[in-house]
Amino acid sequence: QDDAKLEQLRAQGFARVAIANEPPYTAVAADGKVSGAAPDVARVIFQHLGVPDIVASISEYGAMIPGLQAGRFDVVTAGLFMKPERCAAVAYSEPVLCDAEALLVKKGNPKGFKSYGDIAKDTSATVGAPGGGTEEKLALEAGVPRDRVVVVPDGQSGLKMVQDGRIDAYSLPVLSINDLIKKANDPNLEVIAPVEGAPVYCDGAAFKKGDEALRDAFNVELAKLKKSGEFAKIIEPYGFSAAAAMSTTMEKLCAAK
Amino acid sequence: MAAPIIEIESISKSFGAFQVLDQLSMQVMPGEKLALIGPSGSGKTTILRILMTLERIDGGHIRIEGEELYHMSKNGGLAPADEKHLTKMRQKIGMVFQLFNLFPHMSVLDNVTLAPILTKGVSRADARKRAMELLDMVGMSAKADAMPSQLSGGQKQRVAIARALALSPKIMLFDEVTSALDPELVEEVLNVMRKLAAETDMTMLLVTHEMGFAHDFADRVLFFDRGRIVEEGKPDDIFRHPKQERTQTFLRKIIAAGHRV
Amino acid sequence: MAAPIIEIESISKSFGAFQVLDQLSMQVMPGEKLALIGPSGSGKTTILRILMTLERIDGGHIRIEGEELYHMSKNGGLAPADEKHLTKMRQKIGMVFQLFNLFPHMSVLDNVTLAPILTKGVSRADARKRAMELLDMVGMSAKADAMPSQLSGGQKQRVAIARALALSPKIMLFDEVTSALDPELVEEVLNVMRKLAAETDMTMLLVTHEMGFAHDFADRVLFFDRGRIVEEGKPDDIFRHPKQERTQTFLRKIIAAGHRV
Amino acid sequence: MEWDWNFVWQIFPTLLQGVKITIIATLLGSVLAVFVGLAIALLRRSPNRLVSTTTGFIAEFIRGTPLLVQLYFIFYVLPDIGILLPPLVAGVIGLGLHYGTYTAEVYRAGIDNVPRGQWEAAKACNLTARQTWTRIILPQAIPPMMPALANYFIAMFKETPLLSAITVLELMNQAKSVANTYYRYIEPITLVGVFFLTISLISVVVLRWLEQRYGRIER
Amino acid sequence: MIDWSGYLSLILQGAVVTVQLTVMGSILALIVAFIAGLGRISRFAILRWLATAYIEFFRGTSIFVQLFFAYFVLPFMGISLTPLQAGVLALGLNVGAYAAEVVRGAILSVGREQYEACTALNLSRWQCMRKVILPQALLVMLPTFGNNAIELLKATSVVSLISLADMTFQANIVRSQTGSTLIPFATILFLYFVFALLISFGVRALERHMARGLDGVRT
Ligand SMILES: Nc1ncnc2c1ncn2[C@@H]1O[C@H](COP(=O)(O)OP(=O)(O)OP(=O)(O)O)[C@@H](O)[C@H]1O
Ligand SMILES: Nc1ncnc2c1ncn2[C@@H]1O[C@H](COP(=O)(O)OP(=O)(O)OP(=O)(O)O)[C@@H](O)[C@H]1O
Ligand SMILES: [Mg+2]
Ligand SMILES: [Mg+2]
Repeated sequence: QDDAKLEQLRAQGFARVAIANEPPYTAVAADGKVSGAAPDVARVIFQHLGVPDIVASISEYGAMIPGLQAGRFDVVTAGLFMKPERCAAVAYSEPVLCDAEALLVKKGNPKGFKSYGDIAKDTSATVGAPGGGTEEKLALEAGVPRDRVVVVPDGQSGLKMVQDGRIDAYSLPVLSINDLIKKANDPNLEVIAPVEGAPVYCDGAAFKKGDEALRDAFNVELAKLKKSGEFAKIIEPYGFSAAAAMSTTMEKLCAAK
Repeated sequence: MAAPIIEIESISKSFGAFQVLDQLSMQVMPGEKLALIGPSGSGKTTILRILMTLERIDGGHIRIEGEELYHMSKNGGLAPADEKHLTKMRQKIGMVFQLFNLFPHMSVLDNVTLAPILTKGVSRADARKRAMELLDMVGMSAKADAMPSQLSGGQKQRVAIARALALSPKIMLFDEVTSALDPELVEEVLNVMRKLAAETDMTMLLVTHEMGFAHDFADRVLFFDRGRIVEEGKPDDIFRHPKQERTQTFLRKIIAAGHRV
Repeated sequence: MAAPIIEIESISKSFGAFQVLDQLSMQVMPGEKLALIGPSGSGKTTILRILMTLERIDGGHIRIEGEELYHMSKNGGLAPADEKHLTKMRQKIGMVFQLFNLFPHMSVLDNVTLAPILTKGVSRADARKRAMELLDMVGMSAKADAMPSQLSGGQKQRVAIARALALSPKIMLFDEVTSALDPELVEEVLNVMRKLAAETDMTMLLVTHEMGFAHDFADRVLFFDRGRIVEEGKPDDIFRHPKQERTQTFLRKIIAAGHRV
Repeated sequence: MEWDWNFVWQIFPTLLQGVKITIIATLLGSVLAVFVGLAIALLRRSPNRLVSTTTGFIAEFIRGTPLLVQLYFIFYVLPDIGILLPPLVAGVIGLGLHYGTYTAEVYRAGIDNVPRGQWEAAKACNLTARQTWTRIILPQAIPPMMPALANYFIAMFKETPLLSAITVLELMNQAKSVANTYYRYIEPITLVGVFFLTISLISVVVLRWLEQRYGRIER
Repeated sequence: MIDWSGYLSLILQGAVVTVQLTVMGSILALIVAFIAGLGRISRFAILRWLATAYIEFFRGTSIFVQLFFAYFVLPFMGISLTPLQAGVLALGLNVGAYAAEVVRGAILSVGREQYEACTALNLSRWQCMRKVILPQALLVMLPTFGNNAIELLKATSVVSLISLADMTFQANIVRSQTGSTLIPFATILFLYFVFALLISFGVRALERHMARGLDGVRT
């Protein structure tokens, strides 16, 4: 069943999506073209829905939900993991990309971190994470005090800060960290993945509350995609597992603790 | 005898607690050339500024050609003058300032034509023609296209006189028009004023420290002190045989300082 | 006849392309009172400023009491003067400016005592005593604790004179010290200078437009035009019987403008 | 989405933490700017042409480019040449350098505004260069500078949110962090605005006072 | 192999946005500066009051707060602006508040005697303002306007915080794509400086053009 919002998107010919420029979830190429697993999936689904194109604006994670509420984008496709509080703030689609958490540390893991709890215990350790991201919350929940969780504006800054010894660990999803370290090509760094005790998260396309009809239409096309195997073709080259996304549901993830 | 062109009737003026003019009255006849002299701070400039409506009075009446300056009749009574009334009255009066006050961003010619074009609706061509006549009269027609910054003080002041004349006022006010000039340049300005006095029948009020010029120029001299007229009379009487003690002291000091009387 | 206290030997001075002084020479005797007159821009101020070392010369020599001002002997030859030499020479010279140049952030007394304490190492108490004498002399001792902003122009100038005297210079330079004053205030400053001339044997150089005062005050008058001495002589000769055409024109203009000679 | 007072009280203590950092950064930055500005002003007056023009160029460059980019530079590029500064120190250096180029102009104008006659009177009184500076010029030049200097310190204060780009948890960063945690922007940002406005209005009063007290020297 | 020419073109795209913001922001700032500056010296108390409120508000709250407000809070009041509009609005109104004080100061710097000459020539208030006062005040304003425009140029870098793809923002993208911090930031520092130089040369040329034959207007 078509709703007014979808009609409007079809009429204007594009959907506005928020992305974060965090490969492999989302990326901006040298020619300015938007790619990454999440926007690629969204682009195909919107095409199936009769909306020919997506227009991306890059945003901080923290600004995405307020921006969605303020009507600045139609949907967030950025690897914004589903969490109960977020599910309360936005309308999520079914899962798209799943990933575990990782820590980026100096070679040899000098402080021996395995979990966020280890960081909390070492009173001199600092951890960097994107502001408003899942990792920041996980660290805080594990008992790392606020002043030892450094809000880092972007992945490249986080990597640089580990290299420079400004922070002892930088936390992002596994695939993001892998992408960073591949680019940096620095033998003095090491990845701890997955972080013990941290759940596996999945993201979904996030819609504004009230746009549930659009979300439902999106879900129908997403399910078709998953079934046809096209879904796996899009996301697996980026390193994501299609099976992981198909093994769980939005309802489960939003209900989790 | 004709009616006075200016009647000042017990006007008062204070700046804060300081009373500059106290119940001052005086009259000026049409065509009269009046010199106002007196020590610094005695209120001479203030009188001219009040006549030019640059300061308001606290009390009293001023009539120009029988018409109230600061009041207008309204519903049978007198009301404070509004901007429109003042604009009408200002047409009769022109003023030349000590520091010339030319508009520095306009050529000499534009300085002289601006007001006639804007306030009297004179056409640009007519305004220019009349301006060139006036500049010729003050000996400045050769500099019509110069900017004020390119002129000497004496030249600036002569342009300022032409500018005031361009509105053809019936009354001209001159406030120490030579005291900012180098001594060598004073004469050229005084010459223009002599010519003006001789060739027109404008009423002129002159504040000056040039006693020699005041003597030759004026029909009548008023000596001010602390906002009051201490003595008045023909130039010869005031300068040669001052009656009041205060006038005598003043003139003695001025003469000692090297001014000719 | 004694040796001259100031010897100026063919000095030149240009500002950019404009030559103000051209091969000027003159001499001043100890105790002489010299008046420098002439039209605006003729270089009078420039000469005083050069003597006070506020401007450098382009060429020529100046000797004060036989000692070179802008040169000093070094290894048998003459070298350009360094700051130390200039400081030594400046002790002989004081200057009073047209715009007083009092230090606005100091009381009258501090203005007068500052230089003796700093440059001559006089004790604070001695400096104050001497300053009060000088302020008394110029009639300003009652205002010793006032700030300059509380004084009238004439009062400021009298303090400035006391300040210059406090260093007991042998030569005093006065640059139009009354021309920024209201006419009524001129006399009080001239009186101080008359007293100074009568009571001390200081050498004085005076630039002025007050021809009457120059006449009474000076032993000798120099008439300048375009950086050259056009005429010099006793005051009576210069003012009553000027020989040069240029001098005559100048004096005629000044007189016409109302100045007594 | 409407205003929620409970939420305001909940986030208030966190924001106060940010206020503390903001104020510390401004104060330290101001002190640094005072000295950097003096150094620039003096070097620009140097008789050595190379020194004066080089200083002039560097100052112009710093003044003509955004503080934000300079902060990135200090924080992320300098470690490559072995200079590793803690975030707050890097921020204070950035603020001090940037605003030092402004205070240098204030010094210059203040000194130029002392009339030439004062230099000449000092010479006629035979004072040395040092005496002229300390007794005559600076006492007249400094008081009128106070309002202009204060003005720049207030401007600096309002630019401290830039420090969030180099992970300093000042007021704006705290507010964003709070906003990200609860997905509510209105309250934190409004509180930040109210805070800046309050400080600014107070500083307007202080500025007026400074202007009256020091703004002009009566001559 | 890193595709530097591609990244350079990304930065140049950002430069276009920066220039757009600067130009449109400056125009808006100029317009509101004259309205508020004249309002500030108006005869009518209500206009004075409104102008003062505007000026103090926008000078008092930080540009960041204004940007976040325009971008995130205005939509809740039913005003939804594109990021570019929000950027221009916040920058223009912010710098306009500073420039309004320049307008006011320049008008007041024209001596009282010029107003008196107007009265003596019987010009109306508006004629006097338009023909006599403003032409002189404009020349006084111009250099400070130039500085304001450079401040605005520098302030555009903060719009990257509301995800407007200006030069600083694109430099950050390039940085995260290539892992190099030095090259993108050195490039944009250079570009910002060139833009600032262009502005000051432009203003100076304009000033010379307007000041022809007019020495002595500025004192
Ligand atoms: N706007 C003003 N505010 C306060 N006091 C003023 C103002 N204008 C003039 N006065 C004071 O009023 C008195 C008279 O001033 P006025 O200028 O009329 O004197 P004057 O006779 O023209 O003196 P002068 O010969 O010095 O020009 C002076 O004491 C002056 O200080
Ligand atoms: N610093 C300077 N730079 C350029 N020109 C100067 C400077 N000082 C003086 N002059 C020029 O040198 C000439 C002589 O100046 P000076 O002040 O000595 O004249 P003066 O005889 O004192 O004139 P006045 O009677 O007007 O004081 C003038 O034309 C003046 O413009
Ligand atoms: Mg007067
Ligand atoms: Mg001179």
